[in-house]
Amino acid sequence: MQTRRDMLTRSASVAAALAGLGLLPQTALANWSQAAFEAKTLPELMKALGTSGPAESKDVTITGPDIAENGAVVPVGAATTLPNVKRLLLLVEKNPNMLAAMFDVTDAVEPSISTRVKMGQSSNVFAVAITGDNKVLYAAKEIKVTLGGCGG
Amino acid sequence: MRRLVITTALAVASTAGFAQKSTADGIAEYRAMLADGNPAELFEAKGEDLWKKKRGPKNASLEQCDLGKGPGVVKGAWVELPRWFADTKRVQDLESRLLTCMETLQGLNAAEIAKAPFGKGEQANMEALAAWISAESRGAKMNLPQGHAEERRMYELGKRAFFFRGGPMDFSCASCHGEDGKRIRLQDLPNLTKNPGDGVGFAAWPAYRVSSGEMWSMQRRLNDCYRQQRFPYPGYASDVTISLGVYMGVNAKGAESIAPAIKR
Amino acid sequence: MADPMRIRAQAQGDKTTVRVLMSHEMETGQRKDAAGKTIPAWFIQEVSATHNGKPVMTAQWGPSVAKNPFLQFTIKGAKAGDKVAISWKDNRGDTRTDEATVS
Amino acid sequence: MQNKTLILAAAALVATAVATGCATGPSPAELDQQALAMLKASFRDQGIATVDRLDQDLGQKACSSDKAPAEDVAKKIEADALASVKWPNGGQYVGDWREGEKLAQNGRGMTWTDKSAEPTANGANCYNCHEIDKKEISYGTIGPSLLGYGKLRDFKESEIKAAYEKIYDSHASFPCSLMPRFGANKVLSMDQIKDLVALLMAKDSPVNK
Repeated sequence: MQTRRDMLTRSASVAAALAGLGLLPQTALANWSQAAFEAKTLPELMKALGTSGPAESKDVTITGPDIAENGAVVPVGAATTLPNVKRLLLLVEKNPNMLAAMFDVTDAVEPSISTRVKMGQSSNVFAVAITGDNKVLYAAKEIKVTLGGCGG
Repeated sequence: MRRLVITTALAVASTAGFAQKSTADGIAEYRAMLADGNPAELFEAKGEDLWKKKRGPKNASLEQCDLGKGPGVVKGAWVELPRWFADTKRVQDLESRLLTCMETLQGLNAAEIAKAPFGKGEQANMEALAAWISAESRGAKMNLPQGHAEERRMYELGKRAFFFRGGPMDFSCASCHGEDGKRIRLQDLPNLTKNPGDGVGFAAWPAYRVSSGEMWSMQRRLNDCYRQQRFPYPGYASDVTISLGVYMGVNAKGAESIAPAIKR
Repeated sequence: MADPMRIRAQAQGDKTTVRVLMSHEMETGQRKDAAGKTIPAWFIQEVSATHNGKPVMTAQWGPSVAKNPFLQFTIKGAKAGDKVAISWKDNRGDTRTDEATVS
Repeated sequence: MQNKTLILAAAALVATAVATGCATGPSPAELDQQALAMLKASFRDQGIATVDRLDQDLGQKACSSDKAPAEDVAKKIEADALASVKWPNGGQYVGDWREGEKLAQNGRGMTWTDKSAEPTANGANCYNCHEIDKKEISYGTIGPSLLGYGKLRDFKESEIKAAYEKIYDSHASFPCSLMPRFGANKVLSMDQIKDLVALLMAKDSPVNK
């Protein structure tokens, strides 16, 4: 929970820093966003994506198990009930690079996707939704990664 | 914030027993999430192609391979293996039988394939073939034949191998798989000295291993068991591995096969 | 060449759930081999989905998407007989496209 | 051809039945021999895991069945085990529980993928089978829970010595125990065993919190 509060503080400061800069989310990327995938922290990631800091929202859901038996494959999903969503992100806070996947959705699909990510250790996992009018909202969930098997 | 409150409440309410139960629930939830979308499917598709593809010096497919139910019969073959084969005068499991077919039908070198490292080249092909062939018996019940004297003898030898303790840690297969309801870390250990139930133990392999992202047939499963037992290296398709297959497979009689499954 | 994907597209009412399995190593570039040499990164970077030829979603992935990736999403309005196609491109420039019919 | 095989098989059956008075094939003793021969033929050396690991001592041979050994055999195993224990100088059995916890977590060592068979390269595998520190939720249940191990034994000197003995050679107290004989089989060094004793018996160890 400590980490969560840290993140809220961080995102608030990023929001302040970016306010008034008029940065809009890019809507369609032709190429892979290297800077976003290399971001180590949330502020770096938000900067790379050209968005403002996220706020927690009950309109966004993150799905995943409470415990993963193996960090190599952890099922996670991001969904939202918000209208006009352009982009969904899945982040793993304690991975070397936070951003795992980024989905640009159209009106032809539901703003709800599931995939599987790698997790190096127990961590908060975030689903982030970015709307057409530049709202950045998130939900978080802690997923514990345990040791399984003989450990050899 | 809401989550925070719930978490705290849980922490207060939890006793050791309760915490353990929720750990088990968490793991069960994780496994259920993975079961929907098992990458073993990718290997099944590859295995079916390999079965039908003309390959090797003889440029032949495996479609005339006899897995025990007659040449070319794949459906239901998996749940009756290992079994006695009159042509080779051996009890063979799926992998050793595939080696026979690859050699006789396709002209490939079985000894070389058996010696090759897991997960590469022809060994990767073996895993894909095993995935598809086992999938063709999905939902069928384990029904290994014990009519032939050699099949009964291999059961007895397999039982002895299962209980054989050796190596610097004194482990046998039975050290971990001889009792009900045991775990290594959080991993449930089926009791393989009897029928452990539908889709458990022998009836769940081959399986996609999440930890390595690879398909493992029973040969590879046994190989890694012996590694963890701190034993020397069991030859691929050697008699000890086949006899263990007979022992576990016969014990599992009537259990529904879910192979290829997905495993940690 | 990369192995084919497995695509399942199942209609229920006016929605179609699409489940995709891709065959890919998704090597992070952070692991070392037995000799201590770093195994170079090799992963799918871009994914796109079309419904009867019309783009409905694109995605960008990093190396922390799990090996042999799984993807599930839902297309509005797709019905039995429609075509769903998925393409991916990895950091080596390899690509793969597969198509499935909605059932 | 099939007929011939059948006849041969039947003949073999009859022959065995006559020899052993049993109608279903080789005798149990013959099967024991055949199983040993099969094991020898099936395994090969790989790295540090050589085939001599199949040569059983009494504690392995007499415990390789689904039945417990006869009482006199069990007594012999126990006596052999007790005689194998090397005690630390000056009766100092307790090392550093922090090191013990690391060993308990570590499941590595002694496989054919491990480079060295020296104790320094090995873990103690404890969590694979035992609950130890209640903070670690990933523990096995093949062995009993060790929560509160020292506290439950009032941290008695005699119990500290007994813990050392059990880890050094489990068969000294429990013939055919499933637990490895860490000291006797040179999996762990004396110092490592002392660290594990500390994990179980030290008052400030998380086991006793």
